[in-house]
Amino acid sequence: MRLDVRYFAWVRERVGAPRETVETGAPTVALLIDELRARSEGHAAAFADTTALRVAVDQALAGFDAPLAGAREVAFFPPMTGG
Amino acid sequence: MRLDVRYFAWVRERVGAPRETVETGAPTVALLIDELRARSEGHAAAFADTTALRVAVDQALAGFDAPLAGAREVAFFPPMTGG
Amino acid sequence: MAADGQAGGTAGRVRVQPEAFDFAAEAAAFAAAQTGAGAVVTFTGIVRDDGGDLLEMQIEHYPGMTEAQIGRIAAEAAARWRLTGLSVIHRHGALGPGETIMMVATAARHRADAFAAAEFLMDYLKSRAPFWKKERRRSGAGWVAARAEDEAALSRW
Amino acid sequence: MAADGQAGGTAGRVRVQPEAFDFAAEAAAFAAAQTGAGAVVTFTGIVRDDGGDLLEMQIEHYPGMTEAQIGRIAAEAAARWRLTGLSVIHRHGALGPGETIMMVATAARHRADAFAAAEFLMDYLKSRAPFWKKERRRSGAGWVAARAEDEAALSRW
Repeated sequence: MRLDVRYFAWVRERVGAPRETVETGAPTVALLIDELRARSEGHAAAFADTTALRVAVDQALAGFDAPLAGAREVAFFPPMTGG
Repeated sequence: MRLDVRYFAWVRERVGAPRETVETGAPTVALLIDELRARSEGHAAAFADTTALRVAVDQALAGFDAPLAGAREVAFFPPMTGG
Repeated sequence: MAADGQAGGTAGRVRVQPEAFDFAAEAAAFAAAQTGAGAVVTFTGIVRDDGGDLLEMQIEHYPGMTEAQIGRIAAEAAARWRLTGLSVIHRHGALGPGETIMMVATAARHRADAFAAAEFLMDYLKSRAPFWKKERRRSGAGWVAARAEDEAALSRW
Repeated sequence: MAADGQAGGTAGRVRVQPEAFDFAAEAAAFAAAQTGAGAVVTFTGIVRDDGGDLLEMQIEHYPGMTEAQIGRIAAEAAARWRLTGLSVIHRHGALGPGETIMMVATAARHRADAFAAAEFLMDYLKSRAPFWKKERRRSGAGWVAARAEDEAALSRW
């Protein structure tokens, strides 16, 4: 499965890129994170504390246990500060 | 004691005047009302149901038991509908 | 502007007037006058036309007491919440459908204070400021009755 | 106006854009577009200058998801309260102290609906719309942390 993975705010800064395409068989967001962590020191730093992270699957907020079957885009970011 | 008595909204319409000056010795608002009621049929209609009325003494909201000693102006009106 | 009554100071600006006012211009001037505000809330009351039934709304008030009473309400709001400013404008006289009756504006560092103060001001202006509305409708004329829920709203403060 | 995203319909108008906007003009246009409204509430968020310490605020967002997510929040507000209309405008990009970040406007027959919907929209925009703020200050740069009370505010709805 080919996934478009996007990063925002300090997650983007730690990873060092706003997006990347990954080839993965991870069935859930949590297992995708385990794969991403191994990509670089920056990724490891970005995913060091997942309680500080929020996730969107195909542009809708999702949990870490969300399935990835059929998904095209997954995004990771800190808690939002709109308004 | 000379009091300026003022009426607003439907109280004014029933009394038939926006204000009048009365000479009274009434020690409280409630006893002033008893005197005003006797002035005319219009007054009697205006004061028929005092639960529908609100009172201000010297331009501050007051209760029916408020003392009138030293007061210069008493006003009667229905519940307010501002905003 | 020949305002009937105007009051400034720490509790904010209060105006009671028969003239129409430009809500947008007032809101912009209010926001521009704030220092340190992160949040501005405005409330505007408009004469509902009720599908063409309403012809005119006449707002009677108690000159002198109106300004004093709104001033007390504004001072209470300024004491309860951390505001950088507040403003109240309320018209009296004859208004047509769609016309702006009044507005309240509040500003604060944080939105919770600005929202709470605006709602407090509106609840008290509704039931504790000496205004009375008479409606002239195609179906007849009559004084607007106070609503039980408006009186009940005061109990939350 | 070269808005990035725009959406209309019964849930209201949503705009996400880098351009500055005139809060007062938007509020006036919103109010003028209402039918049957007796109450209009606006909320405006402003970049606080914090005594000159703040130099610039950069607002990052998630194009596409931002519009979709605000649309969901607006639809929820439209379903929960009796509104005649609602509007959300939110900027992204670089903003200076005193600039308007965003505004929400709601209109309803009665003030309680307009106030509740505006507060609901603000609470959800704060914590559920994909925006992130980075501040550049004299004392250094950093991402604005989400506040625990903003997350807690959601539980009241």
